[in-house]
Amino acid sequence: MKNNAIWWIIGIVIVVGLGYLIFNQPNKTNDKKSESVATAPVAPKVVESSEVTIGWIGPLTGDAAAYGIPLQKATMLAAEEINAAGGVGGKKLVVAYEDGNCDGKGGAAAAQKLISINKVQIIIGGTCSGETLGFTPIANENKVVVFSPSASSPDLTTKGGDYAFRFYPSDALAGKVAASYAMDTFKAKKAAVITANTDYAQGLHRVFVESFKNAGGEVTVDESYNSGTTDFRTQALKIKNAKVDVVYIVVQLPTEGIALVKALKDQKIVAPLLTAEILIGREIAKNNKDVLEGVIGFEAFFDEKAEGAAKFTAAFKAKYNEDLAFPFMQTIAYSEGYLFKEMIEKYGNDGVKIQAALAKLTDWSGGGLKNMTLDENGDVVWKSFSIKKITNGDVPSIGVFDMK
Amino acid sequence: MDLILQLISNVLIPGLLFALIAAGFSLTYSVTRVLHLANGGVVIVAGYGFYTGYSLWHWPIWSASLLAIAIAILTGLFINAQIHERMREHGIVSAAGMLVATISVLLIIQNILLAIFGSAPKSFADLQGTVHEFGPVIFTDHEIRILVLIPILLIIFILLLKKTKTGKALRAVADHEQVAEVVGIASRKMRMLAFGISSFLAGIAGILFAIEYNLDPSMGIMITVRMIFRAILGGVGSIGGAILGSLSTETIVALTGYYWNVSWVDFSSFLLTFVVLLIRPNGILGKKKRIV
Amino acid sequence: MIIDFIIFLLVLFAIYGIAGLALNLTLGWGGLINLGFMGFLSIGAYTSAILTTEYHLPVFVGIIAGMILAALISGFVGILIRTIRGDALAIILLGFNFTVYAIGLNWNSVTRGALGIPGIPRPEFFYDDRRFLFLVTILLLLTTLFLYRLTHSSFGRVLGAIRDEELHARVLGKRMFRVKMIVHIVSGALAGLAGALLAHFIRFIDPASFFIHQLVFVLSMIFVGGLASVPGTIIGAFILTLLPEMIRVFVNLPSDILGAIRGIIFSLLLLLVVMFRPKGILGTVELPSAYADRE
Amino acid sequence: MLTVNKLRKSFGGLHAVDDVSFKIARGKITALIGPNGAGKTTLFNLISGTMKTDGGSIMLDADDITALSIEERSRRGLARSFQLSRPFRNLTVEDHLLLALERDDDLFWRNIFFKRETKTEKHKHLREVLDRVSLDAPLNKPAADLSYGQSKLLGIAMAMIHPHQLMLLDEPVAGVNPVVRETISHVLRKLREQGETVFVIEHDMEFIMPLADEVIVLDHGRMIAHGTPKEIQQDPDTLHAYLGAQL
Repeated sequence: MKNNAIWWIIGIVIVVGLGYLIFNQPNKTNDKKSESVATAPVAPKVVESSEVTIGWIGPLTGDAAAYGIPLQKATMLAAEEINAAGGVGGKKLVVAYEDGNCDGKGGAAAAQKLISINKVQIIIGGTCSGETLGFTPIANENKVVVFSPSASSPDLTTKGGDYAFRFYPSDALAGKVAASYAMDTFKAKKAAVITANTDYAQGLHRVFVESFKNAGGEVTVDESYNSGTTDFRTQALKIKNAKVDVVYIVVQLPTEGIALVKALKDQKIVAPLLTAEILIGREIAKNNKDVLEGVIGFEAFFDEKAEGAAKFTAAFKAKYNEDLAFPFMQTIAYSEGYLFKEMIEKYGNDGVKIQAALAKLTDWSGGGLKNMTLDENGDVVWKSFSIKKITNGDVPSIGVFDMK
Repeated sequence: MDLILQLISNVLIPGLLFALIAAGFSLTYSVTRVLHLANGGVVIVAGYGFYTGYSLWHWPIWSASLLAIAIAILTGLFINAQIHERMREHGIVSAAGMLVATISVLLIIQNILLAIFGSAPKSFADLQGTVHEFGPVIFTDHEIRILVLIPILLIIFILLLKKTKTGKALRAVADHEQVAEVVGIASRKMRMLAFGISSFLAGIAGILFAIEYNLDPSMGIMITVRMIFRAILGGVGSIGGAILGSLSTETIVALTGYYWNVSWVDFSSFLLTFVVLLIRPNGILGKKKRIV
Repeated sequence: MIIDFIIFLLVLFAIYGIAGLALNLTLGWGGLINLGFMGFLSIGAYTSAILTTEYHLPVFVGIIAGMILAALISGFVGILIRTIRGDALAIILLGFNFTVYAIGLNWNSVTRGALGIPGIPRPEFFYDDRRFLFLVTILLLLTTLFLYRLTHSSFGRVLGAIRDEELHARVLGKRMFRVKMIVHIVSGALAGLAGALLAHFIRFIDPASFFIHQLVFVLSMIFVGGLASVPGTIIGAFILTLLPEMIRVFVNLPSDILGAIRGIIFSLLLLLVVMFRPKGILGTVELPSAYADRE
Repeated sequence: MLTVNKLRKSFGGLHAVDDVSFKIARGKITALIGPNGAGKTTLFNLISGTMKTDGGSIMLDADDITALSIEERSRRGLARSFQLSRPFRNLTVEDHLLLALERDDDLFWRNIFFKRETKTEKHKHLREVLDRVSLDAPLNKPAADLSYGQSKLLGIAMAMIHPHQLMLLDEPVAGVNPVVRETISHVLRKLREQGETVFVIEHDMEFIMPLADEVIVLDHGRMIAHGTPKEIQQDPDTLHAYLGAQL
């Protein structure tokens, strides 16, 4: 019986010790309730040092690394250029990169580390919506600004709290654009939709189906495949037999997108193929010239030829000698570096002040972007979308579609 | 009538590819009792070997394929020699331990490929060839290659097992290792041979798979999972079972995909395996020990 | 302050400690290779998340409901797999994991599919990380005590007998099916508890949070810590939860292959442990050989 | 005590047990002999429930146990040892004996809340049983470390300690050294003195003939003789079955 007693004592000591250590602290509940109660000491303001640190979170492992790594390279380039040009108000800009591996737990662990150890006030990232939603609660409680370059789920800004912002259009917009383009340009009555079963793709899918039906169209085939599917011959056959006017494809991973389009082309489907951003990446279009020929993609309008964006594309090519895999997302990740350079120079590295400034951000230009305005939710009011059509390996813009 | 023909054609391409992979898996399982989950990794290693040869070094197809197959066989033999044989020598043969070991090897292979080749997808658009119509059914050049090559390979493989001396030795070891030892068959050599043949099949499947479905490092896990269910359905340890299991699963996948929704495809193929296993615990053709 | 990050990690350690004990109960003590384990965590997490966000029930009701549902489904699975043995059993349970993943992904009306469930509330009284840590530590201590008593009693002896030689145990009159059902239900309940706690701590879940990679994580915890050993599981949970995060603190070279290297190190560690130290640090048990049911 | 009536079991075409009927009297040692492959172990498996019967019935005293599961038959008082003794690899000698002794050790709630059994008087009882089979291994020794002979003795000790009316011993002296053989024959004599009913499969004629009160001879699944050792030794069918047996 002796060692049993010992175990009991250890257990009780732990419980009492932890209880005392914890319960003499006020219960740091979420902002709304705890205003009256003296909040727990918020992370002390950054002590004056020769460096300014901001955080970056994105997937560096697993299949989502296909997005995380290109975005990381874009932010790295921005940080390098800023430091070469004298840094942020004379101080060296340091970006702490953390792997959120595209899931809630990973994002939360990365953010907790950045906030409590690197004491960041700004986090550029999460790449995936799930990853970002994993750490918006922590960021809000610690009054740290979250700025995602690519998360598209509507929940991010509606449920992400006051400290969540993004330049990337919420799915709500891109889905509407594709639907109205299909109706106006192709007079489509019957549409087929095939989507990846991921947060990004399902967001676009839901909004497209809604707006297409509201506009009087009919979605005859509505398929969502699990990631990792490789064979699409049966779906292509189903779509061919449905004889639709237009096919809306939303993929998460380019590999699956290319295989899907190939299966559709093999079945000699003549209906126009509409898609979102992933498949009209420059590298992907170049490598799969004939498979993706004629695919029309929609991307929030940003003038690639504008001198800021062109400079970035050239600088990226010079540093990494590869083209931009996702021009739009990478340009945002790059431009966010400059946005926060300005913010810190104006308001200091302080989450609360910067959040207030961002809430009222209007017509900001910098990096590769021009006149960006944030609405009350922290979303960008994208008025126009560029329509790009893949023609023998190139992705020229064939027009701009203005939202009514 | 066209629809049925088209659906059958949809079954054949993935069905044959996975039949090749599952046949190799069943061979290694019956001879060495190892659930070789890393076989999915060997498949994509072959795919990347072909990519290196063909796209990076611009070798002709044939030499790139030989390179890919050689790498696949070396990987398979290395895995068996350094991990499974070593574990047997240490007397560590718990089923759980071996299962965890093969899963770790699969993840290691994927991460190594991710580090070397990056995460961007690799594709071989120019090798897929033009589309041909055979009545309602449509096949590209590459798919015809698959339709012709794999059945021949499988037939040769089964004949090799049934007729040749080494084939009999393999089956003896599969049947009862100790008895085979008594009769003078070096069971260790046979186990290595089993891994070699299985990796050879995985190598060819890897090349055909990469050309047909493109390539990225994270495909290994999904290939492995699909391979296991097809092999178990057919009866683990029986090559004929692996082929039958693969084709019947693809039929269910095609039917679910066409008449219901593609999101439930994995679920329905798993349900099929589960139901069959409840009725026949050793799978359709599986006996405890039979190979073919 | 570093202490916040430490507290965050300690909460994860406690939650995964409970999950590790649940898996060890079936694998280490029961000899059942439960590759469908993450499915039960997912059931616990989703039940609690849906009840607390959709129907606004109090958090503790959600957690208990999650435990009960996970336990019931685990018992049901126990009945289904009654006649299947050996490797096919491990693979079928892996299939169960896929079933739960596919349902989570496609039953959009209930689980919001791939969009996951954000905004899962924390319990009122244990809101911030420190108080949550207190809650989960208590639960971990209770689980440890409960499992210690269970496995060091005659029930544990019977379970060990069934693990080592099923037929021999039945010949001694041990009601095997009843014992296996109890293990399924208890392990399911504890897995449901761990899943629900994770959901309320991270406050966001999606189907991908309970997929194969997490299964390998929990498996390596009990293989490193030790099969069929309560203190071993706790140590395994401690090492596996804190070690990778500690590397994150001290090693942050922003190269893009850092992620892949971390993946390799993790799987290599598990492989080496399984090959050279199959009993793990404190393990006491040698699982039945893969050739056992072949002769 | 045990009544077997028209028992049948066949694997494909082979009739392992073909229409066998016999009775075993209480308090007697009955031996089951016959050439290899006569169906002896199959008969044991049918009685203990490890194999399903193809026909016929098995009665233990008054109750019909033909349809009962292995566990149920064991709990009704059937103790069995194995030909290839199969100890529980990770458990100790003490565990083995306690597993054989206790009936309700697989209950869940009882084990969580009630105090665990007091060690002392249990140990005395276990030690005493071990001494009866003169197995001097310490109680906490892992069974995996026992020698073949010791694990055979442990198998018999477990059969004895298990609450039973009938003991089925499957070739208790197969492959053991002479010292252990002598111990086991001594144990069997003591069992008979205590009025135990024992049903033994055995090949070793010198060992079993002096001990057995009755002998049943099995050949190709059929019962060809049943009587006292003396009758069996002159029985023409038995001699024919063994073809120049060494009697």
